[in-house]
Amino acid sequence: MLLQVKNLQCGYGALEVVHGVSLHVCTGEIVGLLGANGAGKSSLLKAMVGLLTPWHGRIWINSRLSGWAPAWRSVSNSVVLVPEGRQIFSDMTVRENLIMGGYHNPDRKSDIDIILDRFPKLRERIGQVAGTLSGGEQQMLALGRALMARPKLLLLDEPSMGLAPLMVEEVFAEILKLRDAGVTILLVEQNATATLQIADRAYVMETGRIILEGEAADLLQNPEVKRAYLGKSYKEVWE
Amino acid sequence: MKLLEVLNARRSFGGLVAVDQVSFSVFSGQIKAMIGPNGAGKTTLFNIISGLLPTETGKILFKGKNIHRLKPFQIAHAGISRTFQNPSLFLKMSVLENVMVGRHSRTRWGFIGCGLRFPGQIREEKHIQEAALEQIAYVGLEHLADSPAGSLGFGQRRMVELARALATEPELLLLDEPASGLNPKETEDLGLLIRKIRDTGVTILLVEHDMSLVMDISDDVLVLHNGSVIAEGTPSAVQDDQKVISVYLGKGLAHAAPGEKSSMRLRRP
Amino acid sequence: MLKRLIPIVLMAAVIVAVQLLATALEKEYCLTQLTMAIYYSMVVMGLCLVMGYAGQVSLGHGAFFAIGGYTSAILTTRSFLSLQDTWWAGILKRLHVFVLREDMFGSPIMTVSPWAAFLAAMIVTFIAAFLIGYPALRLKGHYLAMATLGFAMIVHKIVLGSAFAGAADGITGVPEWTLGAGLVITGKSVARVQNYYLASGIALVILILLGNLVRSRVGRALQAIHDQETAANAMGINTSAYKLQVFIVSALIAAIAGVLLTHYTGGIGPSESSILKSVRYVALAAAGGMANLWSASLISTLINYLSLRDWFGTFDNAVFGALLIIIISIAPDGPFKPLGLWIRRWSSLARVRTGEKNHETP
Amino acid sequence: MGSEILILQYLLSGITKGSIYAMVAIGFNLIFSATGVLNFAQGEFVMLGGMIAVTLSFYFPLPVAVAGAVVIVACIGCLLELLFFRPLRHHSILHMIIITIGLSIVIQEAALHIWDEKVRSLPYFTGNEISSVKIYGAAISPQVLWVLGTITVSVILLHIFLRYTLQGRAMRACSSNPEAAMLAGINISNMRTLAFGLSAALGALGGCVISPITMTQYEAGAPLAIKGFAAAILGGLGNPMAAVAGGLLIGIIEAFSVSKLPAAYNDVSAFAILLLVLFIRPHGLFGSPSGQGVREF
Amino acid sequence: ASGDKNKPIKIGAIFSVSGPASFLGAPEEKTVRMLVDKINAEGGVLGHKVEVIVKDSGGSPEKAVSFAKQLSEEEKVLAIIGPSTSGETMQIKQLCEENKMLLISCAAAEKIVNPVAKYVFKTPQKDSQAVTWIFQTMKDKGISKIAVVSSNDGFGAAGKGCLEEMAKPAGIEILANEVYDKQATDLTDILTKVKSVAGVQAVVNWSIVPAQSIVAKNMKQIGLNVPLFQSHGFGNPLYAAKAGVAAEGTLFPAGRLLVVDELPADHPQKALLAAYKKDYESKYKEDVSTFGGHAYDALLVVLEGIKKAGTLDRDKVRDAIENLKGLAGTAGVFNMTPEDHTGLALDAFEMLTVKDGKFTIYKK
Ligand SMILES: Nc1ncnc2c1ncn2[C@@H]1O[C@H](COP(=O)(O)OP(=O)(O)OP(=O)(O)O)[C@@H](O)[C@H]1O
Ligand SMILES: Nc1ncnc2c1ncn2[C@@H]1O[C@H](COP(=O)(O)OP(=O)(O)OP(=O)(O)O)[C@@H](O)[C@H]1O
Ligand SMILES: [Mg+2]
Ligand SMILES: [Mg+2]
Repeated sequence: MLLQVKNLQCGYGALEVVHGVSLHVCTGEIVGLLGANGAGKSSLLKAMVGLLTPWHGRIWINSRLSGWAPAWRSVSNSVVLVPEGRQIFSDMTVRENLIMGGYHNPDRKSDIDIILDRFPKLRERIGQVAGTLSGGEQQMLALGRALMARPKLLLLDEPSMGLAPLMVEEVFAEILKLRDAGVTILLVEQNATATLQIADRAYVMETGRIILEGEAADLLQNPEVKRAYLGKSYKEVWE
Repeated sequence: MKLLEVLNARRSFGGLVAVDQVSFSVFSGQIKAMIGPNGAGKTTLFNIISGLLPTETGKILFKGKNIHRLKPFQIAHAGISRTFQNPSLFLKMSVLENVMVGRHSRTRWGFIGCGLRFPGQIREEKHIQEAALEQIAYVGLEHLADSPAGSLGFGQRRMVELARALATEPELLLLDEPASGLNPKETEDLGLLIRKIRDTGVTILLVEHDMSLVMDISDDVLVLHNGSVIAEGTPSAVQDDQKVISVYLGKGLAHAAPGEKSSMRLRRP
Repeated sequence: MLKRLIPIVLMAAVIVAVQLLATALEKEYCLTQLTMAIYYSMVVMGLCLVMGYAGQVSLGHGAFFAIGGYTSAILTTRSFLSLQDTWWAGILKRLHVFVLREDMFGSPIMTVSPWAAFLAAMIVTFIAAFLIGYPALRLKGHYLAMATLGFAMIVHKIVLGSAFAGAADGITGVPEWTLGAGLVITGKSVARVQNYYLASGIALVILILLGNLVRSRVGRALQAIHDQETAANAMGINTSAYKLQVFIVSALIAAIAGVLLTHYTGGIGPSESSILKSVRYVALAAAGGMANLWSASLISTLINYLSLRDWFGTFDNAVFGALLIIIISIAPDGPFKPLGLWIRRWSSLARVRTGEKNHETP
Repeated sequence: MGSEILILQYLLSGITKGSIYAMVAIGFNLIFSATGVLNFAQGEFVMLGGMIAVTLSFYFPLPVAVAGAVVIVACIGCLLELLFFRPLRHHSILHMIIITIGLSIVIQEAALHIWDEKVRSLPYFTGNEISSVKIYGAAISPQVLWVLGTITVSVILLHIFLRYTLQGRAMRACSSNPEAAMLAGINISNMRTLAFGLSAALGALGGCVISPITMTQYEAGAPLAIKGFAAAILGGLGNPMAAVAGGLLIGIIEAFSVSKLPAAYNDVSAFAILLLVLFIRPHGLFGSPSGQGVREF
Repeated sequence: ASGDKNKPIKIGAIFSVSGPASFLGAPEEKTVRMLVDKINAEGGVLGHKVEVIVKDSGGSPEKAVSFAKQLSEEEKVLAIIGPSTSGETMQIKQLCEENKMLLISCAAAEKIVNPVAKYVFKTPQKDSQAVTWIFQTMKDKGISKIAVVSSNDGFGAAGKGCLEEMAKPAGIEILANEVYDKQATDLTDILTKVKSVAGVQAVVNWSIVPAQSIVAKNMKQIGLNVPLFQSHGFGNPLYAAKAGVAAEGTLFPAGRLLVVDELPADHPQKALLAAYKKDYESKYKEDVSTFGGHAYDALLVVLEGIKKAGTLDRDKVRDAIENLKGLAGTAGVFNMTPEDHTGLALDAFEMLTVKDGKFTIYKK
């Protein structure tokens, strides 16, 4: 088991937003994490990498207890978070952003090329100051930067947000490829349909608690999930 | 009636032409969607219309008057309001205060009046608060009115932004990716809300990547690519346009209904 | 409404209590330094508005204090006796703009009256604040800080290098200022209590006005500018006009404090315009929590008071620096905020505890 | 004295002053690049460097004294960061700046009580009080050449460090977006310590080389910090070369303003020009509009 | 009338022990503390112990005002000595006059005692006398065209005014007149300007700040090889030391404290100066300077006044001080009159020069 979380509670100031969550991710899996706005998904991910100190509960990564280490440690455990809202280094160039992603990676030079091959759009903008990229470009950069660290466990917080449909498709394809390349992925997404299609398992969170979990395919058929998260495809609406 | 008319707008950054001779119009009472790949120049165009960036050529006509030399706040006064792609709420203020700021352009007391608390100013303040609360209720966030905006989740912020924009009583509302960060169910609710807003007489120009929303609510779709318009028309016409499919829609996921076969190619063998 | 009145009434009560206590303990002389400290804290209040609410850092407020003080000092001490016979001096005399009086050594002089000088000081400050604020407020962050600091530097050097401002010696012999209704701003010990109430009264009025302002449409606009200037602009706020207006308002408050203190101490020296002074005001505003008018004015009154009473001797600056570090490290929002927060946290902690128990029995 | 020589002499005199400001400005820039904080205590590092070197020079030869001072002040810089900045959580940039103001005052007072109010200075590195190098008839103290040399070397090294080395880029990343830097695995606390140490060392080195020219006193730091700040801003924050250009420019403006205006106003002209430049170019001569110094606190 | 013998004589002192004028205030404070200890050890004055309350103004006038009020209204001191700078003194001159508080300033500017305020005295020599000495020496050397540079503090401004006023009558022409910042770190630009003016035969520098040594150095560095005259503010061996070889030959008027060894044994100041120098240097391990001497004199004047008046009544003490005659202090021999509240004659000065890094009396 690559990641295990038991009875985790955390929050901001005096406000608790995650009330005792337990979940696990096995090596080689894609695990989806769904939930409405403000359910506490992002907070949970932050706690896993140490950006948020857990108040209670435990986190094991690679069967080693963690969770109280500072956030910069998580990268050396090969756990990398792609945070919500991109968080790129906005006054550095695209190339420098990528280099920073590979801060702990001795092969960062050659890895940059691999990343640029994956995201040709970034190659076009390689010398541009990252803060001036379009929203979608920034999202790609954030993903590329995370990959530079050669993560074993990749925590993705809404990677498809703000991306054009074609790009969403590409990002999801990319996630699958990454899994094939041996990266384990915990995916937080609003695009529940697509998530459940590519994930092996999934959890559903509501107001700080896990309310459902199971095989992705099962959840896809679950009427409750369908009603609350899947909505209708636009084709359906149109026709 | 043409509410907004963009004529030959152009904007470049260094060597990059982000918006290139774009012309289009928005008619009163419409919901018009603007779509296009990442980096196509949609946000830049919004910035031009709302006065944050000057256009290098051409004109922006709002109700027949050229507004392209006006400052953003003057454009807000004229009746155009917007939301931002990255929600930019006033994070240190409460949700209520955020929306109250939206009333700014429709109120008038200045430094002296506010300092001395003239009776008229007190009355106005009360009106501002009532109107703001109404808007908050409209987007369904009454329970959060007093929480600081900085403590909201991403999706909630979008809603507050929408309420704030509505508080300016705009005639034209520009929405930059209002559904990003919302799940499909919430997106559907948003669609209903946008329709409701339109029904109160507000014209809406919308940038969105979520096709379910775009196809659901828009009357007219404009497709931008590399800064130029490549297609314009009804949603159904646009989604069958080969060019649009190839640069923007793709044919995989986006078209997929849940459980549909074509999407299963993504699954591991 | 009532909630707004509570701090005001409380403050007024404290002001009266301090005076009664000082008189009862026969330490009335303490009120002298307290009065001076209150005048200084008025600058901090204005700065709070600019920095805490509108988010514009000004390292130049000492200069506005000095502009106010110097303008009124120059006009009320320079003798225009040689102009006495011109027709317009006659008119001005009739209008009480010029007054005849005796200087320290008994020779007759004709100077501008304090009221007219005050008016002139306000006009000069307004012009200066406009001229520097208009272009400077396009700047942001460190660049704005530097521009205001540069302005303060220029004022300081002009004051130091100009004979009309008394160069390094400053100006002395500034007369008392009869406000009318028996009120006089003067450093004479007989009027000590009166002047203490005058100073605290004016300070309280400024506090109330600023308090009203920040809790209004204008205050929200300023905070919005602070948080997200672009968004504020797009919401219909004329950001540059607001920034300029708030800058001018706070400059005027600083200048008022300068005029008052100059009449109170009977003189002004170039150290009032020094960079150190300007930086000190900023630091005091920050120590008070920046966006917290009450606590900033209390803190700055207290610290200035202790310093003016030579509590720390040669360690005065060291203590100021140390206090600054401690306050900012421990209570960045001002020392009064944590108090409230602790109370709230205690109550919510209690709630969390009971919540915990609930979880353990699923 | 011919007018060309005169002009040259003013120029050299401007360079003398300017090099001093530039030396301080470089240190400003480094901490700024790493943390976004404008360190008001930078002048104090310069003062401490001079004071400690003078004290050490009673016991050791000059090079050892200078090296010793640089090391000690670097340690002080690190220590200050560890004691006063590391424990801070969720503090805004402005708060940190205010803390540096507090530190600057405290360090100054500490120096007053450790040493005293007297001026001190190191001996001239080459030559003595009256020796000068003649350039086309104009004269300049050889110590100025030492200062210029030190600046050149530091700037080149710094530029390479910040733009082309991993650690240097990481330093910039920390100021650009601390949370993201942390997620990339950068220990931002250590980076900040490093930045404080480095810029303290730079300041101290500056304090040593300028000490023979300017002399050192417990109060010498603050005026230097103001000019250094002005130089860094004039050049545009975030770029050590721009800082040097800014420093030299201010020095030269001051020198030439003396030739036309009463000398009492030379600061006035320097700052007036600084303001003008800022009003025309709100991010300094060479700064980028998206740079961090433009961001509000 | 001296009342309760246990009650000490309270004297207030306002010095800028720290801050930009600390090079004045610090030795002043040290001197006063030393002197008070000595006097009390010897039994005090009129049987009373002497208590000095020292306030550190940091050089700010507003603090000086606050402290002056504090000292007179709360501490009810008999007299105030200090402040160190003329700016601060001017700010409290009127205050002391109104409150009938005796003030013995340690600042030099002439306007402190001119016009005369009844309760205000000062101990440093007058600028005009220093200028007289300088111009006399220039005449002897055949110099008639000079440049003046001065610092932008009270001392510099007062001296500059004095030089300008007295030049014409003395037949001296000022060709260049520049003011520099008191915190200046380099002055080559100003001196270049001086050098560019044809015909300058000597430079007069008027300041008390450390920049005096910079003037000396920079003149030599840019090859401005004319005699350098300094004011009596150069009276601190440290400044000569900091200028090193550049200080050689500098001419300046000063009290005799710095050349006490050269004085004849029967000189009225010799014993006092020698004792002060010895005590100070052995107690504080630093060179004595004329600045500390001003505080010495101020305290001396007050105590002598008390002794002479035989009472602690302030007005009587004031009257006594106004009539002090032949009182030897560090700056010279004081002969106060109602018109002259400094009481030092031209002979309080001696023209000094720097030779081999040491101060010595200048001989033509
Ligand atoms: N910095 C913060 N300070 C205080 N409260 C916060 C902060 N960040 C988030 N919260 C609160 O924590 C709760 C959970 O937020 P979180 O961002 O984890 O939700 P989420 O599930 O990721 O939502 P979304 O889908 O909108 O991203 C929200 O109600 C929010 O109000
Ligand atoms: N300030 C700027 N400086 C340089 N380039 C810029 C700037 N702003 C935008 N660009 C570039 O202009 C192009 C258009 O950007 P814009 O933000 O308008 O795209 P968009 O259509 O909104 O994309 P998305 O859907 O990803 O948000 C992008 O390639 C972007 O990199
Ligand atoms: Mg989230
Ligand atoms: Mg966009």
